[in-house]
Amino acid sequence: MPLLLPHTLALIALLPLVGFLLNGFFATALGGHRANERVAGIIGCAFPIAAFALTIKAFLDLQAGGFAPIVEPLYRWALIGTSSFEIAFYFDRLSAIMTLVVTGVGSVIHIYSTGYMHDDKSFGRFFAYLNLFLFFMLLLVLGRSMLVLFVGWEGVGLASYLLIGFWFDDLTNAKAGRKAFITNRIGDAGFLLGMFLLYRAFGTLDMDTINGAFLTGSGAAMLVPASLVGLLLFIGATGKSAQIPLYVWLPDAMAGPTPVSALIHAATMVTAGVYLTVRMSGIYMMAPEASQVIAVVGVLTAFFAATVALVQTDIKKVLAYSTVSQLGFMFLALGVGAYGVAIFHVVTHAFFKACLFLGAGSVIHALGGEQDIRKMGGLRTKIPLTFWTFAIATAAIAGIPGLAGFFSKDEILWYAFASAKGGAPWLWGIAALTALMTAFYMFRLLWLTFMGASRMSHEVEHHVHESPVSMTGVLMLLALLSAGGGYIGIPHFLEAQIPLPPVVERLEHYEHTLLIVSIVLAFAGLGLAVFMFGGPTSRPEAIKQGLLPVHRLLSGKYFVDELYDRVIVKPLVWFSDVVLFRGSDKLLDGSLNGLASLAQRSAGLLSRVQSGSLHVYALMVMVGIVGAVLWSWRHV
Amino acid sequence: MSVVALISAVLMLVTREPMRVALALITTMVMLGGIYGLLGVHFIAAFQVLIYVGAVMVFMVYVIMLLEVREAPGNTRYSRWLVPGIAAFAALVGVLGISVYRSNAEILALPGGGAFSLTQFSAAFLSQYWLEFELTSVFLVAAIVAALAVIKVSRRAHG
Amino acid sequence: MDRVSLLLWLSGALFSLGLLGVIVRRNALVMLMCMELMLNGVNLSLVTFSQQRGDAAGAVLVFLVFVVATAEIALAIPIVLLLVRFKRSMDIDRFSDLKG
Amino acid sequence: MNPQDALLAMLPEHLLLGGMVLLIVMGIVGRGARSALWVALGAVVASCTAAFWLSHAQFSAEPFAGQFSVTPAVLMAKGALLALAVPVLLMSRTEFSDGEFSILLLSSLYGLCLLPSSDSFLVMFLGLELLAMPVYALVLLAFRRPQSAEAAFKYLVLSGAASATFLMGVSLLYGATGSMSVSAFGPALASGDIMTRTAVVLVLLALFLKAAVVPFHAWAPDTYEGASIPVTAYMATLTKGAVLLAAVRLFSGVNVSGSLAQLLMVLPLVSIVWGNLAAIKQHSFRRMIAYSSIAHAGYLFYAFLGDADGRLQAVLFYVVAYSVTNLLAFAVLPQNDTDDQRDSLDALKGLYHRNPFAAAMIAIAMLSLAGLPPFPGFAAKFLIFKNVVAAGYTTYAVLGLVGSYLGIYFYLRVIQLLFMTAGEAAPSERPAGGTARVAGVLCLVGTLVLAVLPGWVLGAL
Amino acid sequence: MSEFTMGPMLLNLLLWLPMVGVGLVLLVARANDTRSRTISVAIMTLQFALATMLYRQFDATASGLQFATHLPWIAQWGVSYLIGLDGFNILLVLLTAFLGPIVVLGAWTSIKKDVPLFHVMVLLLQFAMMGAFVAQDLFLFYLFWEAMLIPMFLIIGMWGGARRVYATLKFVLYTAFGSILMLAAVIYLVHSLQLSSGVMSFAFADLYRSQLPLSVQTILLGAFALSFAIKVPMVPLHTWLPDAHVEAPTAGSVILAGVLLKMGTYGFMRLGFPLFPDAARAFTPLLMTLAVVSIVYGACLALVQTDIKKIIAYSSISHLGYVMLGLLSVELVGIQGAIIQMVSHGLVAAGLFLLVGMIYDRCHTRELAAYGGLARLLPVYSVFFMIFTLASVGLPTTSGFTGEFLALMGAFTAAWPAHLDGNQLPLVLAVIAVTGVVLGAMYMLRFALTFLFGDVKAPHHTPEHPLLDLSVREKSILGLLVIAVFALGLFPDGALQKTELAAKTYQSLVTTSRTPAGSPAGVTP
Repeated sequence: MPLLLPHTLALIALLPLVGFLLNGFFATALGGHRANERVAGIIGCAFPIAAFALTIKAFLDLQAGGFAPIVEPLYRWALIGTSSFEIAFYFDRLSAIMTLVVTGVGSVIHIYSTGYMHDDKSFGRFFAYLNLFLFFMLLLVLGRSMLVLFVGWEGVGLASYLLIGFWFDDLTNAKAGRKAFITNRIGDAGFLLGMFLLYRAFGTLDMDTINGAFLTGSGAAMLVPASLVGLLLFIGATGKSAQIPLYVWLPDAMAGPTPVSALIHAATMVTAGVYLTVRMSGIYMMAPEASQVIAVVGVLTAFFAATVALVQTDIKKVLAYSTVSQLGFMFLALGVGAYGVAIFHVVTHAFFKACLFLGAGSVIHALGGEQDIRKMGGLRTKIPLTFWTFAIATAAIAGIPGLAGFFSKDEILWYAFASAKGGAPWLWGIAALTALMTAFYMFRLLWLTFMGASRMSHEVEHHVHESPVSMTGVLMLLALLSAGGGYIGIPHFLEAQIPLPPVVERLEHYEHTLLIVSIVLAFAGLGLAVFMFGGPTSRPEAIKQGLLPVHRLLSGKYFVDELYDRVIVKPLVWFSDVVLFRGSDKLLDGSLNGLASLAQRSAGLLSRVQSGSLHVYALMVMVGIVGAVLWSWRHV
Repeated sequence: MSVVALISAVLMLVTREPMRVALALITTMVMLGGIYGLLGVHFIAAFQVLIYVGAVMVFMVYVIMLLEVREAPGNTRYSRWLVPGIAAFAALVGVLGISVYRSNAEILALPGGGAFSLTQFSAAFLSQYWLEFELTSVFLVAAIVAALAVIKVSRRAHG
Repeated sequence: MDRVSLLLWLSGALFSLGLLGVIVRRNALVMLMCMELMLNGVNLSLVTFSQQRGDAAGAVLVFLVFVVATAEIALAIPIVLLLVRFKRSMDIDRFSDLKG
Repeated sequence: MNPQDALLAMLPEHLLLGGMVLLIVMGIVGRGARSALWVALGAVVASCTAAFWLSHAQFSAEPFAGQFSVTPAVLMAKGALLALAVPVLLMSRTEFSDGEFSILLLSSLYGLCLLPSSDSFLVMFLGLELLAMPVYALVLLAFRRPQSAEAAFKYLVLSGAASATFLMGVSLLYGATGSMSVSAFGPALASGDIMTRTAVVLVLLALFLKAAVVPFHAWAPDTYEGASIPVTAYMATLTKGAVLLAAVRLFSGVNVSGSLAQLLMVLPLVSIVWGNLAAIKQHSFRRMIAYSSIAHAGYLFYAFLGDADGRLQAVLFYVVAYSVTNLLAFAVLPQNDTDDQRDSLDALKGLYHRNPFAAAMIAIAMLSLAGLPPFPGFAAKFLIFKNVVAAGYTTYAVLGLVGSYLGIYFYLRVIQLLFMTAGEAAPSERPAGGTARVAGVLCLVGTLVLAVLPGWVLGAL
Repeated sequence: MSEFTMGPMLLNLLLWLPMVGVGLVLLVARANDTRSRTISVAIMTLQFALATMLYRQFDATASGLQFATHLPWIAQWGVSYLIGLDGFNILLVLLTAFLGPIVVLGAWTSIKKDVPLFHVMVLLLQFAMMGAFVAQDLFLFYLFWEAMLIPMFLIIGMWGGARRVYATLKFVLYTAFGSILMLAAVIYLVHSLQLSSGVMSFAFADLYRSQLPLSVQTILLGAFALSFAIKVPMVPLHTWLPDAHVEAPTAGSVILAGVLLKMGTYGFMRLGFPLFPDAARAFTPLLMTLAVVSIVYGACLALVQTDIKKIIAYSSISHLGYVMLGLLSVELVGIQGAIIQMVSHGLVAAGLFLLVGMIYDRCHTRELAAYGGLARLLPVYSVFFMIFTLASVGLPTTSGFTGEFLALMGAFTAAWPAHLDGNQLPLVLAVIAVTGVVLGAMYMLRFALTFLFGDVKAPHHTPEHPLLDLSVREKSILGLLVIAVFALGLFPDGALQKTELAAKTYQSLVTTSRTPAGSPAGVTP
């Protein structure tokens, strides 16, 4: 590979880090005054864009090399006994796609942010964090060894923690960030165990080696049950990618600035779990049970999240739950062995969900911070650019034919139905129903926000204005991608590396029927939404009254947060505080003090014996003599 | 004779007036002197009578007369520890007695009577034990100095 | 019971009586005399043995005891005088300031 | 018995005696109460050097057959103890102006010297009496408070009882073995005869009484508190050491076993625990030291469980280490007008801020007495318990160590008073007198030597 | 090879330098605060320079002692002045020397009374700790081990908080109890070595050859383990730690957490397990359980503390549990992880205690509830705080990750085969230990949340007299620590290579049975 710089991949990862350091230094040293907002913005955007450029170059190198994986060792982290932990980067078709998405979408969102975060008092800090996130995300997707991947894995968690709590003066934001971090940590614990298990078996953490070993079924791979490893890693994935039961942090994560939601909690970070599973597909191919679990969890997540999204009134919350739902789809695909398809959906989802979030951001920006869709409406005319891009993205996610979402989602449904590796009609059934709901709630969102009459208060309405070009431009670009992204044949691109699962023969002829069905479902959803929200407002109210308990359950998000709080958090704190701290700890301490006071008391006793009376002393002597002599006779 | 010694010794503890106690002690000592005499070590008996009765007890008696301290009337004779004391005393006597009685040292079986004369004694004393003789003198010197010191102190305390 | 044992009994008894005296009598002078009694008891046994043995060592020790006893009395008497001077009493129970 | 031997063998004693005589003459001539101290000091130093020199010259002789003999080891022991007497004399300067103190101290030292080299009970008896008798007077001598008389009386009566017990034992032993020689004691230990057994025990208990081992310790706290600083120092260190040397002399060459060994385990163990516990609540410094000395008597008698050949070394090393640090504490103790103030622990509150040197010295002394490394007290304890373990009494070694743990608290309490408690000086408080401070420095040097070069010291002993 | 002839001299210099400092302070700075500060910081820095020099010269490939000095000291007992460096102590020596100047600088302004004495004590403590690490002779080790108590006793007792006397007495009496039993064990061990082999020696190397029946090993290890477990401290012997930490002055806490606690784990690694391998194997289930209990227990308690110093104190208990876990795994990875975790905890806990001390100097309260929104008020302070928090949570790229990751990995790799053999306990424990990672995040982030975020709230902070952010001095010492933390997190390899041989030695010592032939425990499972 003559064109390859010695350390292109390292450079890709490190450029954002430089950006972070520079911005971080300025932000803390100079307190991030407006004066250097320009500087911060330029620094913040330049490095990601450069990274994107380099990625393209690396991709060309990869192509030039006939898509032979590029391995780029950096340095040895540790050598213990015979097993060495290398810091090395690995660039193949999969990581190429992910890197492109991350740097590409990342860059545009940076640009968007310069407009969105304008006049924020810690502008510099924001870009520092954003760059930090990119750095870790790139480590995650470029790492060769699970160690590097894990570094990125936890790193993005940190970045998301910092960014969710970015406006930390409001404690709820900080709390949301903490929730995200800790929930992720729970997943990471599983991830760690999986990693240890693999290390135990192979003495290394290089993922290509491990995959190969599992695929060829070589000796070491037999030491550990693939399903166990698969499940442990999947626990990690559920944390990062917001699957049942660990999805609870994602909706709260919306507390962060909207670009963050777009970049981290829609486009890139949350798909890390999917990436991990695909990366480790070697294991999952050997672990049908684990795959089954993944499929089920995925489809259930998709379904439940969609149901919750039906009734949300916060624009970002709707998008958040839809993200969870879409991630569910991806895991469904993974579960049935359609890894390429999952990645395909990752990409398309990155495009349209980013577009949706940024659009939402633009709306919020326009309304000066308002997020409640019940207080919106009729924005179509006021901010047309935002509207049109938003509409396209909505159509895409709803699966309107021809748009990006349509292709990827349709393939998922198809493999859920027909894959020889765990595909099943009932999976398809739930997934299809979910697709219907997706279309419905997305168009509901679109209608309530942009269509109909305005429900805004006057002064808000007065200030409404279209966002600056830095934002709208990005929106248009993303809208374009969400429209055309579906024509990139990612599954087939990846097939060379990760084959798609075979299809059960007797089901093959259903393919077109299902295609029709899913198209019908998409339009059904659209129609339903228009029917309900296009007409008089009394109509949704009536239905709501009709299904009140259901509505309460859904708007209460099945009360999962409350459940966790009651069942896990509160008991833990109570146990620590009452049982351990006030209980055993005090007990241990008390017993010691008891001994001490015992010594004190005995001291008092002894000094009372020393009564000062000569008689007593003499008596003691006499008794002592008698006793001693008698004792000494014992062996006579 | 030994019986008398014992009784008068007991009397020592029973009588209240220090003077009477002194007298009882003197009796005991004289009796012991007698015993020594019977045992045939006459010079020890002589020492006993001369030094103890002659010197020590006279001194003692003199002191008693010197300070005619009126003891508070009533039962101030015994300390609170009379009963345990007596118990321990009984035990001690028993212990010592048994250790003599149950012992099988040949000496107790010896006929004895191998009494030795003053000449033997003094010969031994001045040949074999003359170190002790010297040391005794040192000891007495020290004792005198000590006594003087104490008296000096009591004078200082007085004035 | 032969003579030696008897005398040893006696000496033991005198010794113990002396100690008992220290325990039960409250008069300082009486205590001193009781100490003398102890020493006398010891002397008795010493004399007995040395007479039994027919060798002078015991007697010499007795002699030393005389000397020591005398000296001790010579030293003890002034101390007692001192005590009496403070508390106008020879009752040893009054002298228990040092304790604890 | 050639006179030259007699002269050399008893050279230390002779020098002490010479000092006494000289002092008495000066006393009679009635001049030089000032210089009395220096004369005594000269005598002690001279006899100490003599002892060291003789022991260095490997001198050993038996001038009085069966009565008195010296060996290099014994001479070394004498020398060491005499050396310890130097600081005592130095610190006495502030308390005693007149000559009696010196004379009495010298005579007591004379008795001390007799003990380790006595071959017959007669000499040992005289030694014990000569050791103790002047101390009765000394207790009274610095007559600061009426309690001194009481203290002296208690000491006199109980140690009189001790002498009587000792004699009783001796006489029974004499009856059983027909010999007054100390060497008869060793075999008697093993004898099955009940009278012998009683005799041995009585002798042992008499030593316990003199060394203040529970339950024969009761005189010590009262007497120490009633006495004056230098005398307490003397009693706590040298007298105890001398008694222990006498015990070593008695047990020389014998490994104890059977019920005797049990006595030697149990009573010392009890006194370790007793002393360390009772010391916790004291308010008088001297009384606290008394209890600590009771505990230390316990450790010292532990040494008798060990093998015979290492015993003298262990005991002597312990006595030296313990005495040096003890004297260190006494030497730097600040002066006060009333004895109570000088003696009370409360007077030590916040001493560090008034007199850092004294505070530091006392702290070092306390830590060493507590047996915490790197101070000499630790090495000494280590040696003793090492011997005990080597003799196979591991359990008792552990118990003894745990007992010594109980002691740590009250030593630390003193340090806490010195450094961590706020307190203001009594109006009359003055730093210790010049000579006393010299004594302190001497002891400090000794402490450091023992701490840094224990190997060298052990080699010398 | 001149440096290898120089080496021993350098090591001795390194060890005795603090005593020189003590002498200097006593001579020229008895009454001069600033001068005493300067002297001790100069001495400490010099010592650190020496330590780094030795670290660089240390030959990772050479087995056995390096820069060793061996002089007979108490020949009668076979005690010798034997010091030297090897993989066991090299990192800890470096850590101790590194923290030295940081401690002094950290206490620059916060110690106001009796400054010279304070520095004397700190120097003495430094001497004792350094000695305990470099000692290669059991007697010498015990000497230093005990000698550490005294300066610490005074540091807490004289410059501590309100209940300082109680805390310091508790600390000393608690630790002294362990040491007493250890002393008994030492005596017995040496004695039995002499009986069996005729060698009268306290040198570790000789003691490693001692042959003892399992029963004896068990008792002796019990004594040693008690003493070490108190120092570590392992639950349930930990109750002295919170009090000591809370009452100690900042410098005291830093030394305590930074170095003193490592003594316990170092003791286990250097003496406890290698001296009595068979008993160690017998103890492993118990100790491993205790280690995991400590991890969880400490974390849970840290979760509910309202005193900011106590949070860190309990977190120490939790973190040292990982060290024990790694040591007990007897897997190379685990051992190496344990060593790194020791150093890492030294750095992180030191940093956190310094930070807490700095805020305490400004606001004079340790109540967590009294604070809030410091990130807005003291940005630089908060950045440092965040970094150390994350290091304590064990976030990758920080030293905390390296330690925890390797230690846990060791525990797990050791547990898996046991699980396959049907012994589930190690696996269960390893899994529980991993959950400690979550708990760690919970309590530290709770701390950070209330401390840094939300509405601005700080005692003694008024608009006209706002709290001052970190001074240059504070920034620089924290900066040093941060550099070390990241260095150990990103490039642990160098350090690991230095300790590799020691870890292997430990492994072989612990895994080979040393019961005298014929005794039942002779066969190793």
